[in-house]
Amino acid sequence: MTVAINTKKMTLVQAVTDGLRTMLEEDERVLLLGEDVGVNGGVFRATDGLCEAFGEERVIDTPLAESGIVGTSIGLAMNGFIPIVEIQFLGFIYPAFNQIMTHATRIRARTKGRFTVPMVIRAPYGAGVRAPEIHSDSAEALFTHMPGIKVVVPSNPYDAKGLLIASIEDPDPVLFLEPMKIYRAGKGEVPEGKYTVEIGKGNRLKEGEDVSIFAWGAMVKVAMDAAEKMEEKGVSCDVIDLRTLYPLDKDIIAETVQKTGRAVIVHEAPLSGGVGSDIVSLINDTSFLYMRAPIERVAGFDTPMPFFNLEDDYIPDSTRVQKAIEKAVSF
Amino acid sequence: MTVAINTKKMTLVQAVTDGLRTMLEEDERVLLLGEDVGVNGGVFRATDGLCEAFGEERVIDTPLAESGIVGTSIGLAMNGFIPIVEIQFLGFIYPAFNQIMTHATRIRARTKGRFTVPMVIRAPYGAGVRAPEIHSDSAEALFTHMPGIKVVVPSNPYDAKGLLIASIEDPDPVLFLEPMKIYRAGKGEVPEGKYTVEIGKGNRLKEGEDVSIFAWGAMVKVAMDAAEKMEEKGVSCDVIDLRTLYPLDKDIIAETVQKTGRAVIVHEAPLSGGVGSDIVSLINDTSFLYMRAPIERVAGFDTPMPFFNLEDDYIPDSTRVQKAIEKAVSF
Amino acid sequence: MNTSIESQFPTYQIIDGEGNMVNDDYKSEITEELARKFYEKMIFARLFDRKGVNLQRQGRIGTYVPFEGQEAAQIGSALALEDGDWMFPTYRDHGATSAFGHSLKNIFLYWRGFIEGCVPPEGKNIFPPAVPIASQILHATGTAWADKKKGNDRVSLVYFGDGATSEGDFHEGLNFASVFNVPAIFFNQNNGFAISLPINKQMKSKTIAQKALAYDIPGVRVDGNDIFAVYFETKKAVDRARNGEGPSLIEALTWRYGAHTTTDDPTKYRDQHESHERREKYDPMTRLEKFMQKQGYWDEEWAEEVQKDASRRLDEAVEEMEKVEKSDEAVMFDYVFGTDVWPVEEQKQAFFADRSER
Amino acid sequence: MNTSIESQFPTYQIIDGEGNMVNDDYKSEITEELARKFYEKMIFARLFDRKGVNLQRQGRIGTYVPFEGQEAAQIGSALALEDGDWMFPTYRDHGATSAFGHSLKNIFLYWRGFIEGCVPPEGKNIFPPAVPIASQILHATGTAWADKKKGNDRVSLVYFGDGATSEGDFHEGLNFASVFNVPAIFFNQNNGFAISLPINKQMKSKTIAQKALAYDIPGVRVDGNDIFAVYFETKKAVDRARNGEGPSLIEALTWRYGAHTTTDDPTKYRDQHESHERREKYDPMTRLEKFMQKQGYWDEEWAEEVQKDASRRLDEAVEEMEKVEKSDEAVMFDYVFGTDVWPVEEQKQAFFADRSER
Ligand SMILES: Cc1ncc(C[n+]2csc(CCOP(=O)(O)OP(=O)(O)O)c2C)c(N)n1
Ligand SMILES: Cc1ncc(C[n+]2csc(CCOP(=O)(O)OP(=O)(O)O)c2C)c(N)n1
Ligand SMILES: [Mg+2]
Ligand SMILES: [Mg+2]
Repeated sequence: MTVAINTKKMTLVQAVTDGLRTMLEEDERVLLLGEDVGVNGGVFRATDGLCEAFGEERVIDTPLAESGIVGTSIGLAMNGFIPIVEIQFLGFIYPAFNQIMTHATRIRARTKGRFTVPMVIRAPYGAGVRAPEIHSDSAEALFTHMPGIKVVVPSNPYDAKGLLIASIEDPDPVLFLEPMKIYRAGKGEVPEGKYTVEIGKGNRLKEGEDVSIFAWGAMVKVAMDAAEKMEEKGVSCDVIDLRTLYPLDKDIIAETVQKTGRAVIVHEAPLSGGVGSDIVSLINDTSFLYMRAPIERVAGFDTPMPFFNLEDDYIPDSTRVQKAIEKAVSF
Repeated sequence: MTVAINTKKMTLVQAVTDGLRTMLEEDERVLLLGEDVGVNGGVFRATDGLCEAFGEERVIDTPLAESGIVGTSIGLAMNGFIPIVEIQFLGFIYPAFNQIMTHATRIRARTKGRFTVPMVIRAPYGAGVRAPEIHSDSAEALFTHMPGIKVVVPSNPYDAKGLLIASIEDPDPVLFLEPMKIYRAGKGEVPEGKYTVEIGKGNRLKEGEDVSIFAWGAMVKVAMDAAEKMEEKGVSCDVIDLRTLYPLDKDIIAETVQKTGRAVIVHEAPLSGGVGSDIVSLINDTSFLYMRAPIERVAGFDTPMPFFNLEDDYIPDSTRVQKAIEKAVSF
Repeated sequence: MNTSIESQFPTYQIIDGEGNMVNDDYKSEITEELARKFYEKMIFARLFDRKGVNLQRQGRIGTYVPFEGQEAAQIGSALALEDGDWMFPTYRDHGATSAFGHSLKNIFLYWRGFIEGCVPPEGKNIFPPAVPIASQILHATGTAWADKKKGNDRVSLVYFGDGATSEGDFHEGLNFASVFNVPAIFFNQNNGFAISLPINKQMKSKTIAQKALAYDIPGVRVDGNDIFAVYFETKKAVDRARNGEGPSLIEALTWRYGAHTTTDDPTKYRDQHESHERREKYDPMTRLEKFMQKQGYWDEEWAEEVQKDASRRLDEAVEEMEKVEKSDEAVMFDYVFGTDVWPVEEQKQAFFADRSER
Repeated sequence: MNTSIESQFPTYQIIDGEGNMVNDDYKSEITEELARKFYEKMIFARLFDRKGVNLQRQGRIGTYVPFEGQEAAQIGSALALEDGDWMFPTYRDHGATSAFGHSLKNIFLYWRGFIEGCVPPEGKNIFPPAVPIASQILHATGTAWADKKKGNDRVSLVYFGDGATSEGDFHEGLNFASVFNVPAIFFNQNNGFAISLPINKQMKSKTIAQKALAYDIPGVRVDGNDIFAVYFETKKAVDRARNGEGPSLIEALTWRYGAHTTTDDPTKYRDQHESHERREKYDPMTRLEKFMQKQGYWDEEWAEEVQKDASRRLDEAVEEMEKVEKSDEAVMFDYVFGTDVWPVEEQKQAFFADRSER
């Protein structure tokens, strides 16, 4: 049986808006909260039109206080609502760190499930839009080390909507990171209405035999570009968009490296302590005997994200990834 | 030429006090700040007697506000002082996360060195003293992923004083983690006066051939115990106390695993995203061809530190480490 | 102008230290029945607290946080709530939580290191004790906001200490509550110390109540050792909240006689003499007794009965608590997520495999 | 009692919208020389700002944050400081920083994405623009505290907006400053909006000045478009701080005519009509001009000269800025630590090795 599903072409940020709208319609417990998310529709327009459509009781402009936003949303979540919180840029999540680390993520565990915090924290993240300082942080690894929260990063419009809806329906806190560099980098087909993309599952974007490439968010495009260039040189790449950073898709990671015996991981965050190291560990745990070369990590540097005239020097680019692939295959 | 150095037997926490006292005497720019560090001498007595000795202008009881303590200390540091901040327990550092992540660690980089933040943040950390919730967190990996700060963890009185003094003399922020489980677990010889232990250097505690064991803080004892038990079974262990978690001692890590071809890493923090993964990555980067078995990580679980009746179940113990060693050597 | 701000926040009192009724605001509502109810709950709380300290001394529980001296503040405010309302205690508020219907066994289990200490009886909206200071103020603002959105008349009351007012979350919570006009009661127990820090080093303002001015919400100061003052002022705030008139800040002046926790030594930072004096002059129990005696409400036999009953219930709770030897280790893993998450599942399996081999 | 709290904080004004002196408090100090100095700095700031907006439109710099309308608040306060004092600006305070001696080239470079934008000229204690809202309030408290400890008479002045008052750091900063009685001036530019959020959704209190009551420090409200009011009230606070009398909070009522940043569209959230009206009625430049005219201080030729000079200096700065094509990539690595740290060094080497191969 085939079901006709209507789709629309939209950008990643439009897909986010569409996902929010779908769930605001679907479930009256859903609330949006954040700075400038209401009348203004968000600084990236991710909540454009939603306040008009659903009213100020459901799409809420809050005072400028991240701990306040997350902390009060914890209360809302414990008492019957599903708050979707927007942190204006991921670099402004740090004032809310205590509320996330000691409460949002622990309340279920602390109370044997008596109180729970179904909540999504959305935040644009990463560099590449010539933004001022602190606006371009890639801090996902701070949250993958935090028990009790899932971390999700879409790389295209379809996944953005499907993963967002899955995150809203998840019974626990989910950090939903939106790569702002690709917010409007082309459109993709997005189904109307409600659908989900499963949290915790990676996505094979390209089938290949020689080397496995792992990326997420805005780095997926960079990885794909490098893979295509390397194909021209006769290197066949298996490209995995991880999509969820906690829990990682262990199966797809093991499966691909056991096939290729080689791996390159690409991320924008600083190398040390990055999610890349966790992937290396998983490969070590699952596939030691299969590996034919050291795993290459292409990442940001152990430095703060530089001022934007240097951001292109900081962000991994296709050339760096190609070199890493070459290194891996020529080991 | 030999120099006679007077030493005294003291506990780890006494060594911390001694280090603080030494530097308060040595350098009038040094200040201590924190909750209950003054008249009360700190909840663990780490600052005992210092307020009496150096006065309230130098050993300062602050209001109960971690962001306030770190944030104002940044100002003090930029304007000529060397603040040593005590966070009462590492689990209470999160309210100060924004000040550490976006300011303390970035001010040198942001201003090309025009302003700097020589500052030490001390915090008791880890489980094992039957403390209430949140008091037993091991959150070191949140800071090893933060460009601009060093992370230091002593495991014995001698190192505690020497590393603390090195941290105070370091021109940049240092997070100095004090494993509270071993604050008073036996005494060691500690030289009088000023000496330093170099930041960034691990310490080989036991020489061995079959497997390398890495640990820090309170886990060093656990690792040593397991190593000794395994020696009895004929497995020879090279035990490394890493002492600094950022920057890791790459040389000693590479050197030992290239000798043994096997590694076991022990830490108390949750497995995923832990510093263990970074060590795995370093081994991958430096010693791929030497490894004869997958690296074993013995760590806390991906769960919040449980209530204390279960804390011994959470913390890696000698048996778990022994099993990991067996697994590594029998691979 | 600023210098006399505290004169706008006089300390509200109904019964003075000698048990005299110093104002008639609630005269008709102050009945023998009410006084007896207060007494029952307060003496229970006091005995509870002494039991807690003793259990710790005997090594039957871990660190314990005593509240003797703060019974009137806790009981008076707790009794102003109704079932279905939300309570957010600190680690020092077992007087309040037990009066509001928490399980005694579970409260003791908290200090014995068991997660069950965080779980209130079904139907009771009592949050686990807040450990990170002031963080719970935001949660209470959130639950109050939720109830407002649902259109019911539940309120949320949150406890916090004088030290907690220095944290950013105190500020953000009161501002959110004020802006969204939520039914929250911010109940401050000003016991003069945050561990070793006296209040005059915590803040320069002479009152905590005046901090309400920053948010344009009502702020009052009450004698926290006068259970009538506490009860009726809290009730007023609760009623206002129920009627959609928004949040309030209440500062209850009180004192802890004991240590900050059982691991703390108060002689290091405060003159214990003052504690003794305060007990003599202002003790909330003594004051209530004196008042009842003066009003002819006092009945020695009844009081003994009440105390006996309290002791019996406490002994039972302790017995129940001590039956709990060890948690099932599975609780470490089973409540991290509401769904299966493989690293947690895998670690759980590895854990039990290891245990079964030992 | 709470309801009239704002009446205790009237808006202080010296020159009204028509350029009339409405009070004589500082009559003798208001000289032609002072008025001219103000005019020079303010017109410079306005031209600076328009240059910034234009450069952004032409793609010669990135996002820019305009402040037109806030010149009196920024210049009046900045001129109350002395060399050696500390200034902590937000991203909107180039008027203040340039008046206080920052390098024009560097300020422009900030918006062109260069780290040099954070580096003030040698000897100028100007901190980089604070991006995380309110966080800089604590730094200013800290530098002020340091100067107090050193026993010198330097003060620290920190700028922040109406929105910033909601953050916990605002609260913690003012409390620390109050408790340790440090020479800090908390200078709030209340421009009525935090991006799109109007102040009545940011807080329920009618003034920001009244928040000083929570900390028992002086709080005043000034007409932020009246440079005389701003200057003399700031000077008063600065003098108090220098004399060891502690911190103050100043609320300067002002308005930004333009967008929040050049990427923002204010018509989405506010009636631009109000901006036009405000410009007509309250513009700080026009007001100063009118005042000077009424006092006979105005000289058309002089004013033209001043503007020409300003334009020339701005053009020079822009030219200088545009000479800077790209940072040396080494700056990414070289200032993370003051010592060699191998991962950074190794990454730097790998970076340049890669670059040299391209
Ligand atoms: C964020 C945070 N910082 C520090 C602590 C350690 N601590 C526990 S209780 C306490 C003092 C609290 O004082 P107060 O708010 O007056 O409450 P009281 O204990 O007097 O009831 C401190 C500093 C903590 N629990 N949380
Ligand atoms: C911690 C933090 N949260 C959010 C932001 C995003 N942001 C930048 S400016 C701004 C509004 C600030 O308003 P206000 O304090 O009134 O200053 P103004 O821009 O009006 O000068 C916001 C929300 C930020 N920079 N930092
Ligand atoms: Mg207290
Ligand atoms: Mg504003």
